[in-house]
Amino acid sequence: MAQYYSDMVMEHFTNPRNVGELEDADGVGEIGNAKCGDIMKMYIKVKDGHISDVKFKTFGCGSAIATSSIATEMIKGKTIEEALKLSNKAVVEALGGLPPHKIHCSVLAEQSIKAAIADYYRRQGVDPTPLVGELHDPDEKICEL
Amino acid sequence: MAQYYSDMVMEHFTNPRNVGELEDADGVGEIGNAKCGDIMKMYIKVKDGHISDVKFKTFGCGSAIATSSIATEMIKGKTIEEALKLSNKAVVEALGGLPPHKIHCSVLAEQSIKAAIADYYRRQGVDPTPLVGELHDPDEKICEL
Amino acid sequence: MDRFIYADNAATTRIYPEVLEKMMPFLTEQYGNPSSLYSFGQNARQAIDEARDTVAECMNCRFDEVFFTSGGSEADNWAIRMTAEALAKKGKKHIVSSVFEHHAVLHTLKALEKQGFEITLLPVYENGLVRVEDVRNAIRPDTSLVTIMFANNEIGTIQPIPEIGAVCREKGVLFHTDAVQAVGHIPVDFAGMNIDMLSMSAHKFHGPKGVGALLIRRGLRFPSLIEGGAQEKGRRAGTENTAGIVGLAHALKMTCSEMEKITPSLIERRDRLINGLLERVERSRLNGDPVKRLPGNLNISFEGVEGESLLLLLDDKGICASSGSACTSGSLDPSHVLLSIGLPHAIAHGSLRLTISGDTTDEDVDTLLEVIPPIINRLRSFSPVWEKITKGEHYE
Amino acid sequence: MDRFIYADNAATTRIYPEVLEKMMPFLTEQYGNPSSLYSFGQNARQAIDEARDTVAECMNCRFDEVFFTSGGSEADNWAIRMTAEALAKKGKKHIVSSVFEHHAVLHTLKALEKQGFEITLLPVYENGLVRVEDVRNAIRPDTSLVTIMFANNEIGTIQPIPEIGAVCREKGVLFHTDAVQAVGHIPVDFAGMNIDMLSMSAHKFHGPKGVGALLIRRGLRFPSLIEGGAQEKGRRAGTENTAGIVGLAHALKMTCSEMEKITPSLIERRDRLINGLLERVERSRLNGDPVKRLPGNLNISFEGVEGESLLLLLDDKGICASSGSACTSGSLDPSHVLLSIGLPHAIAHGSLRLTISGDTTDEDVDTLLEVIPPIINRLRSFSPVWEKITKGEHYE
Ligand SMILES: Cc1ncc(COP(=O)(O)O)c(C=O)c1O
Ligand SMILES: Cc1ncc(COP(=O)(O)O)c(C=O)c1O
Repeated sequence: MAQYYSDMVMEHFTNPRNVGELEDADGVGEIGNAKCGDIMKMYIKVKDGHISDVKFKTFGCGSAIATSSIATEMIKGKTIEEALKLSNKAVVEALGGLPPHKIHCSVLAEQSIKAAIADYYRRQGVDPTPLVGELHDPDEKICEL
Repeated sequence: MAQYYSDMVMEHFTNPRNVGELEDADGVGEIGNAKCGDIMKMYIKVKDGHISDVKFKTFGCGSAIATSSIATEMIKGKTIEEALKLSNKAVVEALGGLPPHKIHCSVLAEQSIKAAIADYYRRQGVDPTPLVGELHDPDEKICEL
Repeated sequence: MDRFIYADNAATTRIYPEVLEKMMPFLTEQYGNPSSLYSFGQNARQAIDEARDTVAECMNCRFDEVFFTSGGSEADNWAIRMTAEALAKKGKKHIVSSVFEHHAVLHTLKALEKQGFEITLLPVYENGLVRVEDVRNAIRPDTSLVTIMFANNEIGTIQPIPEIGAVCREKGVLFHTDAVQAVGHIPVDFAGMNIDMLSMSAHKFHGPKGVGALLIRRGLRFPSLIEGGAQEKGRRAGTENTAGIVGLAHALKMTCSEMEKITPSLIERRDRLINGLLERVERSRLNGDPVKRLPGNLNISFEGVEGESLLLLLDDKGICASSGSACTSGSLDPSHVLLSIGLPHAIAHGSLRLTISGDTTDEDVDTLLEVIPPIINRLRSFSPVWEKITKGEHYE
Repeated sequence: MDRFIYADNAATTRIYPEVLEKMMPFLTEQYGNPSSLYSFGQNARQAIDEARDTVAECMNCRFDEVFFTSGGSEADNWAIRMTAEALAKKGKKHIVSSVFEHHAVLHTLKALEKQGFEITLLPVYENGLVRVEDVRNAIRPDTSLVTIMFANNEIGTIQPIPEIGAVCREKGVLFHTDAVQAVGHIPVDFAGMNIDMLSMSAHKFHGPKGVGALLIRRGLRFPSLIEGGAQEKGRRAGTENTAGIVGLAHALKMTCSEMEKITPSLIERRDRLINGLLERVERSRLNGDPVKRLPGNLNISFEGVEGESLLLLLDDKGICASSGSACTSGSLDPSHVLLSIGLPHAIAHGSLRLTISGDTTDEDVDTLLEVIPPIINRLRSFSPVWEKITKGEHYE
């Protein structure tokens, strides 16, 4: 049977990893907008400068859910610095590609992780901007709010 | 097998009656134009005011040949007056109908018979016009000469 | 995959085997060109003539009002663009339509707008119905054409076509209806409904893809969209798709004759699905009028859920369905149809369209009612939107 | 009926059984809409993608240069009308074509002429060939498009396409070629022949009727002829005719790969027919260049005979053929193609086109050579035109 998405996307979509919330999260980030059909919310726990746990909630299409899932896998156990380096491209590659008009989902994943880390820094009393950079919501560009 | 023409047209086309010339014709009429793709030539012999024999030559499509054939059958043995009454409609009916843009073939048949009778009258020293009427070539209307 | 339930009959339908059987000779030994003089070509000509007669009989029109096309989109483009251009010469450059037409209509209108035409798109209100009075009020002295779809492809609402047609007749304005979703599913009467032009597409009623028809009222003349050979009385050029045309006609005949028989059970199953889903899934709503809708169509929005992911999970269970989610349209906005009935974007994204057919069984309905709610629950369980909803936060 | 000889392959061809076999899944169980998300729809999507790749490979173009249509006529109309309208906005309202194009081209040009476009139709001379220098001389600063057919459908002459394309490139003018009669019959190389747009039609190369393609050079943008859904990258709307598209691709693949093998014997049989008929029938002549012609095409005029009656008698013998006679075209003038090469009307009426294929056997050739001359003689025996000819009278 032919599929709209790659096997890897389908695998992460149908069996998403790290789904849910972290009640005692150290940082929470949300990117996207229900109006545009995409919201990603990332919860992280940080221990010794490492992402010790991560969970997500996503409202969105198959690729939004799959990118959230794989992105959490890619940062789990990593240092914050490593997590900040996760690019949307790396997410797309790890999924074996995405249809062109779904690339923004991978940007959502990257940005929502950054948003969670920014939140973590903020809770630590640290200005996140020099460390995390400007956050942006890809939906702002592609969807009329 | 479906056919473009009615059975009767096909019968008269494939087995045309009275084909050929009459060497000693009493009247010969020709209507049509090679440029327009239709010429009918009728030869009649007249005896005691009757069409004792008739033959035709036709250059043209299937319906032109079929109308010539059936028209000769319809006037053979008839009086000149009866032959003059042969209308193109009667020819079309006898053939079980013609496609709309082939109706002019039946007019050719009617007119070529009239032309042959006119020629007969002329040879008798009689002005044919009051008896036969104006002849007209349907091709003149439908084909740019 | 559990079982296969095809619940997307508004997207396309299976070709009935009897239809394919009628087509087969023209895909094999009877390949003659219908324009050819020899009997081998005339066999195809005869088949097309018979198909035209069949369509005329089923649609209550004359055989010389039937013009075969390559589908519904071509029929819509032809009718609208070419009557518009013809009437523009008489100074009539205004067209009335509705906001929730199919893109084959809306994009044609948009192209005309760029050429200087003026377009009025009527609202369809919460129930998804055009109001006859709105049509009347929209018609101006320079209106050339009114084009309103017979039944909507997403929410299945059936428009008051005879009444709109009557207003158009009264006002001396041409009336086209895109009946692609209606033909073969509900009674459509060309002569009896004041229609000047009507589009249909065979694959929506168990015929083949790539063939449709435009019905054009006798005496109504406007240019061809596809110029060339003398096919279709010189109004639609191109070697005739004999197999397709024969298939269209036979599919029309079959669906129109089975319609009366299957409609009641179709409606019953549709309503069991609607009620079952609305009952089982909280914060769900039916889109479009509950009664004035196609017997096989239901369209429900589930808050907090996005349509594409819903479709993928249904696919995983062997269920074919459709959604107005932006993600499935290739565009970035959710369905213009759902927005047109006033749905907020966030809710429009979470819509599910099921379009059932005579093939759909009671067991299929049971399965759908069993399978869909847990999928919704699962998606909601990790939906941040659902989280907001349950917390009573604003989220739209 | 003696035997069945189909010698009208320029009108249409039989679908190869292998082609139909590839189509069958999409006429039966694989009926999903290629635009649907679920795997059942994606199966059809994949088949169309593969078909597009196949076409790209056979035509030496890129897959994203292939746009499926409902046939050759639609492709011609789209390419010509829409580039013309797009370039008119830049003040370019002049189009160059030839006098003997197919009606799908000529009638489109006539419609454009009515809209204020200026059309130059180049002559094709006695041999039925457009001269490259004529194209060069006809191009003006306001010329938008040159459209010249690849091979003529009646007399089979093959035009100097790469050379015409080179002139167009040099002059910065778009070049479209109607290759409906060429594709699958002679080598056609989209990228290598300086072509911007190319029309083809599946039923001319053993594919199904009702499907074709327009190849459009990458980067070249102009409006759609059929607006609507996002199919064909938004450039040709309408639910895809999956079976037809798959059939087109497989037929193209088969004919292109068998071409090299069958062409020599096709030419041999064609020439045996030509020489045999010219020898056996006095006052007959070959129409169109004897060498620069399609391997399967011959077109001969027999003086004193009218084409339609000739076809009917051939039909009676089980032979399918074609003629440029007015009677067979539904029009009243003989073929504009035959007139364009300088044939007098009366002679054009008496033309016979035989178009053979790889199916045509040596025995078929023998039969044709046996059957045709006596039929000519019979028709001449009661032809008043023949009478005039034999008497040396003027008759044209
Ligand atoms: C040269 C040429 N162009 C265009 C066409 C039109 O193709 P179709 O009939 O498939 O639309 C034909 C055949 O009819 C043709 O021979
Ligand atoms: C209402 C409506 N109009 C037009 C069309 C276009 O029909 P087709 O895809 O056959 O061209 C469709 C279906 O796609 C439709 O649902």
